[in-house]
Amino acid sequence: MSPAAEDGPDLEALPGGVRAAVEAILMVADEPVSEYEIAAALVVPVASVQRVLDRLRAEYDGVGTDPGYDGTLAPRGFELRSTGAGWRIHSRSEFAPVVSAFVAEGQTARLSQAALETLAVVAYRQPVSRGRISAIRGVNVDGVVRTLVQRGLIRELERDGESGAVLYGTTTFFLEKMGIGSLDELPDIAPHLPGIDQIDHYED
Amino acid sequence: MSPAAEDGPDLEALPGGVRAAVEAILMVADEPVSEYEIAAALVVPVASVQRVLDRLRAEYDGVGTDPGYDGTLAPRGFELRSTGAGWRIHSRSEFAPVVSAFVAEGQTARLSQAALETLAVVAYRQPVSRGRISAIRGVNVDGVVRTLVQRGLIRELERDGESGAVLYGTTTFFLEKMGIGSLDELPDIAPHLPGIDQIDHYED
Amino acid sequence: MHPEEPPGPPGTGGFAVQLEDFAGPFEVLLSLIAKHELDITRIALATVTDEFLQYVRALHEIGSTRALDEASEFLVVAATLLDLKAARLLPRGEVEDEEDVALLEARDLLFARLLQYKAFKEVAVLLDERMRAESTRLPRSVPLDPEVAAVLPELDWRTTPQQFAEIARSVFTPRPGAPAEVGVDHLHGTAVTVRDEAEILAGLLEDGAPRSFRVLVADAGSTLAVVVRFLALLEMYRDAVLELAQEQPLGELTVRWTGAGTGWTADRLSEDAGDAGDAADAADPADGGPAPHAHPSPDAARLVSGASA
Repeated sequence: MSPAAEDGPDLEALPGGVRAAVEAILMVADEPVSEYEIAAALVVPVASVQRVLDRLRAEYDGVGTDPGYDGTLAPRGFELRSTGAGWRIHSRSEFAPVVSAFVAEGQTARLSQAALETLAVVAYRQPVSRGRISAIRGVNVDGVVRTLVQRGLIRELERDGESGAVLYGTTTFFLEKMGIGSLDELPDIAPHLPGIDQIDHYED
Repeated sequence: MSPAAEDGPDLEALPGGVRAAVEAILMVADEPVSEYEIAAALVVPVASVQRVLDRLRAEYDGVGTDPGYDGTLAPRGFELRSTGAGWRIHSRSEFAPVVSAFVAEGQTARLSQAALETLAVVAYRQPVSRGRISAIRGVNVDGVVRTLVQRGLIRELERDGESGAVLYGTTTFFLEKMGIGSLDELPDIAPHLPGIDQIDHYED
Repeated sequence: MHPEEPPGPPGTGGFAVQLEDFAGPFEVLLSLIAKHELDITRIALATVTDEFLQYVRALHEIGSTRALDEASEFLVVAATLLDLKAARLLPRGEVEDEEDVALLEARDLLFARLLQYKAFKEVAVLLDERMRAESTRLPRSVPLDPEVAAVLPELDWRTTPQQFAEIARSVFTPRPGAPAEVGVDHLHGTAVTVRDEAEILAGLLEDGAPRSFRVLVADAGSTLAVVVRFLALLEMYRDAVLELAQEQPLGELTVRWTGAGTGWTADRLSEDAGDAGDAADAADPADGGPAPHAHPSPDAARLVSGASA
């Protein structure tokens, strides 16, 4: 990194400044983030990040912090929560029933054929990336993989060292559902299935 | 659904009302969501949801909609985008450099030149068969078409009644990646294509 | 795409194509046209054509596995060039017989194809820009809170390990039906080889008497054969076994055999006319994945028309 780059991005030149930069991170981070991580990414003091976080939390809760504003701020539908692991944006807890109705809508108790096939690929080829599952199944599997993770049947294991892609594997919940003690007990599928070698080839 | 349930949750009693309820749903959605789905979950008219979404989008962009507020609203670090696939919260484009480190499944690999050209042919000529794409590009496109299907950008639509050839078209995922509401918003190809009438005439 | 390969084949006179982004024969053709600043709608493509053939040949000589070795691609381009060459001989507006009309249409078709390809190439750039700009907005996609996830209907699992293995087996078994469609729309007509046509020409001319091109193609039978026979003529001229004379532009083309005693045979042509068949197992360079071959592996110099569709 060049010395110039160490100054970090010119946040004041960006719309919304540091506040917006912190929001941007919080909005898309897929796990809780600490104020230290945010400070490091933005190259600003931890104390400023802490101040921004406190202010955002209050703002989302409808507590006005803008001195020039007399009106009442309505709370937003999301809130900023801090746990030991860090900060994360959640749906506001009062809306849990609404959110649940939305999430449960269209969900069925049984897995679709597409989900079963994807699960089979993960079970027999783990650790495996989404790209590779897609290559084997010939279709985009992002949605199905999400469903299987939500269902607790598969989980993110690690990242591939080379490509950085997230690798998936099955869970103990999956073993429970299958009624087996370990993956070794999965029935053999013919090891010399034509095409398995070719499939390796499709990898991206 | 029982008549009672049709009344839905009493949103006005919740902090932030319908606006916050819509936000709460957007927070948990892991793919684009339509105004119809939101309206169904909240049991409110689609038109109200549409109004709320438009207002939220403006608000996040820093365009004030609160009549009691004179101050200048700063844009938030996130934005609400509407594409053909639906509505979804994104980090604001300007913050991409600071945000990407916090997202496990980073940027997807760029498409090759061959894939882009094939995608362009499918986008503008759909429904279109592989044979016809080959004829336009002057190369065999089977491998590229397979890649595009795997990446979820195009899909098999139907079979041509006459030739029985599989016809391909773009997906809503493609619209999402392009950030457009419908295929009508694709850049106009006409200026690039002198004498398109003639070409149509010669094709097949 | 093929970073291990040299940036360009040797001996092509500094001709540079965007090989990293190589996307097919039309691509090469277009970059040649651009290099010579030729208007694509004009017929003056002779230079381009010759350079292109050289390029193909050079690629072959260095044993490149690049796109042009792909049989189907070579066929389409070869046919395109043949027709471009043939079309150049025709006077504008002079359409007296059926063959002329066919060739004129072939020429228009080829220009239309190149123009069309160019247009799609241009909008592909726009799509790329748009998608790249869009990818700077990262979508929110976070795991559900446990309390929300708890509302999902309880999983109703009825699959036995044996059934599960059966599903796995079916997924890993290549689907046979999938690539059934063979992209032959652009390939049309019977195979006509330069070598065979050259042999016929040699036979017709061996007595040393001059003959007009019109006479030489009188028995050709199809536009395709006329075109291929014309290319054979060019190849033989290159080998210096023919003398060509044309009194005036667009006038009668007279051909005379001068190859007596040179030991020339038509077999020589197949050696350097761009052998496409031996690389039929090369991977599809377009996306890096293996492509099942939709086209039959052709003989070395077999040319199938892309213009008679």
